[in-house]
Amino acid sequence: MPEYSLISRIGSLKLESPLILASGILDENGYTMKRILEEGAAAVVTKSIGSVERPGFTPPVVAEMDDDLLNAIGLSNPGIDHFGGEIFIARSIGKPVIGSIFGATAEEFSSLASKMQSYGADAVELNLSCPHVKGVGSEVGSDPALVEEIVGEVKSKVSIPVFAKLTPNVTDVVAIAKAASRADALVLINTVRAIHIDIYARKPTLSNAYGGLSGPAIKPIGVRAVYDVYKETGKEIIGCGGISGFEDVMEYMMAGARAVEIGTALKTSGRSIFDRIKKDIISFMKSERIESLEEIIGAGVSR
Amino acid sequence: MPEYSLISRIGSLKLESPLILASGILDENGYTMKRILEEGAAAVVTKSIGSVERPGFTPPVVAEMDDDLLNAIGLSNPGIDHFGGEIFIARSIGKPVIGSIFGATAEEFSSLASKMQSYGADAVELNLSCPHVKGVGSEVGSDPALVEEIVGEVKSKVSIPVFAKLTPNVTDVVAIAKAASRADALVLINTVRAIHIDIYARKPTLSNAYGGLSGPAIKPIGVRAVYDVYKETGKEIIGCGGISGFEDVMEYMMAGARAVEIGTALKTSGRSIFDRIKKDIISFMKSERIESLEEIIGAGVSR
Amino acid sequence: MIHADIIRKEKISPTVFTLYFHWNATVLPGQFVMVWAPGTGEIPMSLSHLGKEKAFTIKNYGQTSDKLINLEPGERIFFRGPYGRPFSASKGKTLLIGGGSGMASLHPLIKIGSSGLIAARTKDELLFMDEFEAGKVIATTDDGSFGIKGNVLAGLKQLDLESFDMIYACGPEIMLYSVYNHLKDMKVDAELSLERMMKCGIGVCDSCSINGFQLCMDGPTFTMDQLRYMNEFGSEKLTFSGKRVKVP
Amino acid sequence: MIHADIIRKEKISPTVFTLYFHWNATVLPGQFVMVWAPGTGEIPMSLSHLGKEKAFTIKNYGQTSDKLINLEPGERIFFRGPYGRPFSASKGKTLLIGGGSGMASLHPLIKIGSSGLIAARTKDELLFMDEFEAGKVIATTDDGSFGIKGNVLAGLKQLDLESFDMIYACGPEIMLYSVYNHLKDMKVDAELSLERMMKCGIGVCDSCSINGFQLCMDGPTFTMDQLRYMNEFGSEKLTFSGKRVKVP
Ligand SMILES: Cc1cc2nc3c(=O)[nH]c(=O)nc-3n(C[C@H](O)[C@H](O)[C@H](O)COP(=O)(O)OP(=O)(O)OC[C@H]3O[C@@H](n4cnc5c(N)ncnc54)[C@H](O)[C@@H]3O)c2cc1C
Ligand SMILES: Cc1cc2nc3c(=O)[nH]c(=O)nc-3n(C[C@H](O)[C@H](O)[C@H](O)COP(=O)(O)OP(=O)(O)OC[C@H]3O[C@@H](n4cnc5c(N)ncnc54)[C@H](O)[C@@H]3O)c2cc1C
Ligand SMILES: Cc1cc2nc3c(=O)[nH]c(=O)nc-3n(C[C@H](O)[C@H](O)[C@H](O)COP(=O)(O)O)c2cc1C
Ligand SMILES: Cc1cc2nc3c(=O)[nH]c(=O)nc-3n(C[C@H](O)[C@H](O)[C@H](O)COP(=O)(O)O)c2cc1C
Ligand code: FES
Ligand code: FES
Repeated sequence: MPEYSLISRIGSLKLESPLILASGILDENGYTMKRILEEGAAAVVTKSIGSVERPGFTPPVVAEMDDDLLNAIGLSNPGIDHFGGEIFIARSIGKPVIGSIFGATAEEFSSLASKMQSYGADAVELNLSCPHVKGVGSEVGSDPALVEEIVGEVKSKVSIPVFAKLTPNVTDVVAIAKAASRADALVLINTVRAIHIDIYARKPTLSNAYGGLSGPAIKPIGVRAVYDVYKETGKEIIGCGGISGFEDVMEYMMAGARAVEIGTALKTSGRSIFDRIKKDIISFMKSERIESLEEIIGAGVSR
Repeated sequence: MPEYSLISRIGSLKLESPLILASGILDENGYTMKRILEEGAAAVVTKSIGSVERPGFTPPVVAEMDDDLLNAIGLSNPGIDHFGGEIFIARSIGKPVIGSIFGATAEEFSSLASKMQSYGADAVELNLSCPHVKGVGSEVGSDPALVEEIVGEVKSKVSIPVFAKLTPNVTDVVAIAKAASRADALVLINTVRAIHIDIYARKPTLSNAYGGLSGPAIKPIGVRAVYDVYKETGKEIIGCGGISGFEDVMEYMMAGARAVEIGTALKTSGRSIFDRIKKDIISFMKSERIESLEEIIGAGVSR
Repeated sequence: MIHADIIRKEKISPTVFTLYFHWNATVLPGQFVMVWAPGTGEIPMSLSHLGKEKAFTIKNYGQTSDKLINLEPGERIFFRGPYGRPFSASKGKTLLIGGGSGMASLHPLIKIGSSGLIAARTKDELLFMDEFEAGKVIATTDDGSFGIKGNVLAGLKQLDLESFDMIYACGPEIMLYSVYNHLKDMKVDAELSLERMMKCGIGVCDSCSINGFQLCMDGPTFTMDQLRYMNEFGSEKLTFSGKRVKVP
Repeated sequence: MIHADIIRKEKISPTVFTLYFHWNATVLPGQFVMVWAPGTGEIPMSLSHLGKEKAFTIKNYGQTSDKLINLEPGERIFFRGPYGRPFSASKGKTLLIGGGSGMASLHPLIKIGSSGLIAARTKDELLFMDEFEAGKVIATTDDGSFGIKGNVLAGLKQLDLESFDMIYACGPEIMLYSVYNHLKDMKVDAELSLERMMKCGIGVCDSCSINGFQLCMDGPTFTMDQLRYMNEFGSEKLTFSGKRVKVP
């Protein structure tokens, strides 16, 4: 009987499984990240950190819609200079911690990336895709020239792997992916721009009105983005969006992802989701006679 | 006690309620449209008709995902010259029939629109937004200059109201809406580009791989598009996407829609959905002391 | 999609095969599924066997059916469903009228005591004849190679139709329309299972509709009373592209 | 969001109001909801009354609480929940230790026979004192305007704490930390309801976390045994922006 190994590789990063905690969910406090790593995640991505402290938006910052979630946290963060301690706590267990950063210019991104590297982050993820904050996030991430400049600048400044997280809120995600091609891997997708109105209050539920939709609703959109970019660029991809079970992980991998990030499902399934999915993937590999996950990466893409 | 009237107006079209059957769902056969009008829809939009007969894609053309649906019917249609009979049958009950058309050029659209008018269609809806067919649909609908040309050309050729149906698969829906501003109303949104892979077949479920996502999953995306376009342009809007209950209709109207189109929910709720929602809207108007639906159009938009 | 492995395959005529598989679901006679041959197509298919072991009985008609009947035991089939309104259950004397592969959908209704009238172009295409009790089944063939020479009407004329408590029929529309016309002024209860183009199976695409009814949801079985109000029945239908044409 | 109309409003101190409403749901003592004042903000709030008539007891603290206490009967409130782990039910002799508006969350636990220790800055801020039986409740005020002058410790020292079967406490973290330290080597069962910044209430934003536990899901109530392993308790927490600061 073969050994079923879940070991995954993204750029030069080696992971014990393809399952990573997504940015922005339970990853502001170092102790929380540490606990999630202890309880089964192969790596965590920190929440997105900027150059200066930002309070983010006033609550309501989330609206639950069954298992889906609309959020406009507003990139609340303590500023990069106050985040080293959290990375230090999170890394104490010895698994990879990926530092997510956001900014408006190539210089800002590269300075943030250098600081993340100096804190010991094992990779850096460029958030080019937050859908609800003006001037950063998806406004940056829908401009191919700027994306190219940011990725190039960061790559020239740090030695740790660089992941570029892209937004689905564009006409042509492949064009943006090509612009980001110097990244070691692409992360697809961030949330989808959306609104919920409370009809009894006659007001948008989120204080910011606009938010980002996550959860099962966006899975087919994420799978499409991964499929598209894998087919057209062949780049290494981390899939993200609406994953809550092993089927979703397998689907993303067959669309071309080498690993995945899981966020919103933590809300419904709790931290045990990582261990549950790992077990289920192994059962699937057994019954489908898959010896290595490498076999299925992109296996569902018709060329 | 006030009379609760659901009468709605879009352009010069008067509707007994704001509830319209969306294009592509149960509207290929004239008898089906007639029956849906008899059973409660205020109007129907025909499936999108082109210049020549098109078989569309080979099944599987739909994939069910709980209450959501992924489809790539592929604009199958008999060609405009064979569609007059269906419109004739559908119109026999005396309610408005809106002819949906698709094409690649302004000339094609305007010739189709003229034929729809000659068949007696009460309005024409320009499908600028089908997400899964190359060369027509959303490829056309994401080019502002072409959108402007098509809408202008059609407006100059027909006297019936012209609705432009836009795609959410663009970076900036407001820019497209502005390009379409000569239309009497905008229809927002068509389906969202998506993929589903069957992990046991290791193949996309749809024969075309890419499809359009509809149903509850896309409602927050549709509401966002309506909100955005209403806020930025003030145009008359027909909301569409994921509507299955009166709450959804009220939400779209508070975001700025004057009427709505309902598609996928027919699958789960059947044709009785129109009558059920009408009853529920009236109860809501009573308990929320709304005398006319005009009061709530755009009421949830913060300016 | 549901998937299952083929456990057995039987050739029951030169062009018709039965594929057996395990599927733990309740399916009623007359219901159907959409069967997917990845890379080829997806087509509506009745279940000819409804026990713990289920089966499709498939006629080699074109691309997708051909792909399916060429699958071997151990290979995987994909389908979704069950869909549609089943034949209504009925006690008493029943007559099954099947034309061509329409017998597949009637097969689960064959019981001790059921009578059958099977119509086909030629002897080879008469399905499931030997599952009826001796003397309980008659056949018609267009070419006279077996049974009565002629179409279904020739068979109908030989039967005391009003003696049956329920008649179930399935086959090409032209045949069903003959059955309908022959029965419509008689005192008989009958349900006919129609065929139309089916793309979605779930009541959205409208390709299977007949006078506002969707075969995939409201049918494929209809009662005589329902058919009475359908002027498209036996007369017009839409093609794969949605073009209105005469029923052949 | 759930919505309800305010049916009654009571001023129970110069800065604290109780708003009553109907909500047909089971909420257990210690659980909370996120209350939304459209256009202003959304804040975590315990329910002080849990019968068919439910209520919030709200201290005027800042923007959102101010907006809420200025609502009048007939106006609408919005909230979502209930969230969080309730206090565990317990039989026997119970002591409730409340600081400031922390008494709101303990209020549903006041029963015949319960004892209370209420701590506040000044007399006016002592909540729900008269709901305890005479002789069963003691108070401390920082300014000595009522009861014992001093903080909660001064009160704790007056009680035979090991005589209680269960102690429930709720209030500012600094007070709870004193309570914890005072009790930690005693033979007593206690549950403390903590307060942290809460943005989501549903376990995603991490703003309410303490040593990897989310107050909104795993808390806000914690047992003495859980608190023993929390080095952030009484020591550090994250601000609204996520900056690590000392607990005041
Ligand atoms: C409710 C129902 C139950 C059926 N049960 C059986 C059965 O048990 N056994 C059996 O042998 N046949 C059955 N049929 C008929 C069977 O579906 C057709 O023979 C089959 O669709 C032919 O497809 P093909 O790809 O082999 O042929 P092709 O001619 O290659 O088909 C061309 C295209 O047309 C489509 N197509 C052709 N006919 C139909 C149709 N009737 N409905 C939908 N799409 C069609 C196919 O999807 C294909 O893409 C049933 C049909 C219906 C409606
Ligand atoms: C589980 C729990 C139960 C509570 N129950 C009660 C109760 O029953 N009665 C009562 O009076 N108070 C209660 N509180 C405290 C109450 O939530 C705060 O007083 C309130 O958040 C202050 O908000 P504000 O907008 O009025 O003040 P501001 O100072 O204007 O608040 C500024 C911002 O900070 C946020 N904020 C401030 N404090 C908190 C906090 N603790 N959590 C989350 N966000 C905060 C607000 O959302 C606001 O946007 C409870 C707190 C928690 C965690
Ligand atoms: C509450 C919340 C906060 C988020 N914050 C961030 C963030 O700071 N940076 C980022 O790149 N993505 C952020 N995201 C997006 C997620 O990382 C992820 O891309 C998205 O939620 C889709 O995955 P999911 O459906 O598994 O949640 C956030 C998502 C949620 C729900
Ligand atoms: C099966 C199917 C076919 C469709 N065909 C068309 C079409 O021909 N033309 C068009 O403009 N929209 C078409 N649509 C999109 C719908 O009209 C509608 O915009 C979309 O489904 C979102 O609404 P819903 O969630 O209520 O279904 C189709 C949708 C479905 C599900
Ligand atoms: S097959 Fe699509 S409506 Fe029946
Ligand atoms: S309040 Fe967001 S995790 Fe607890």
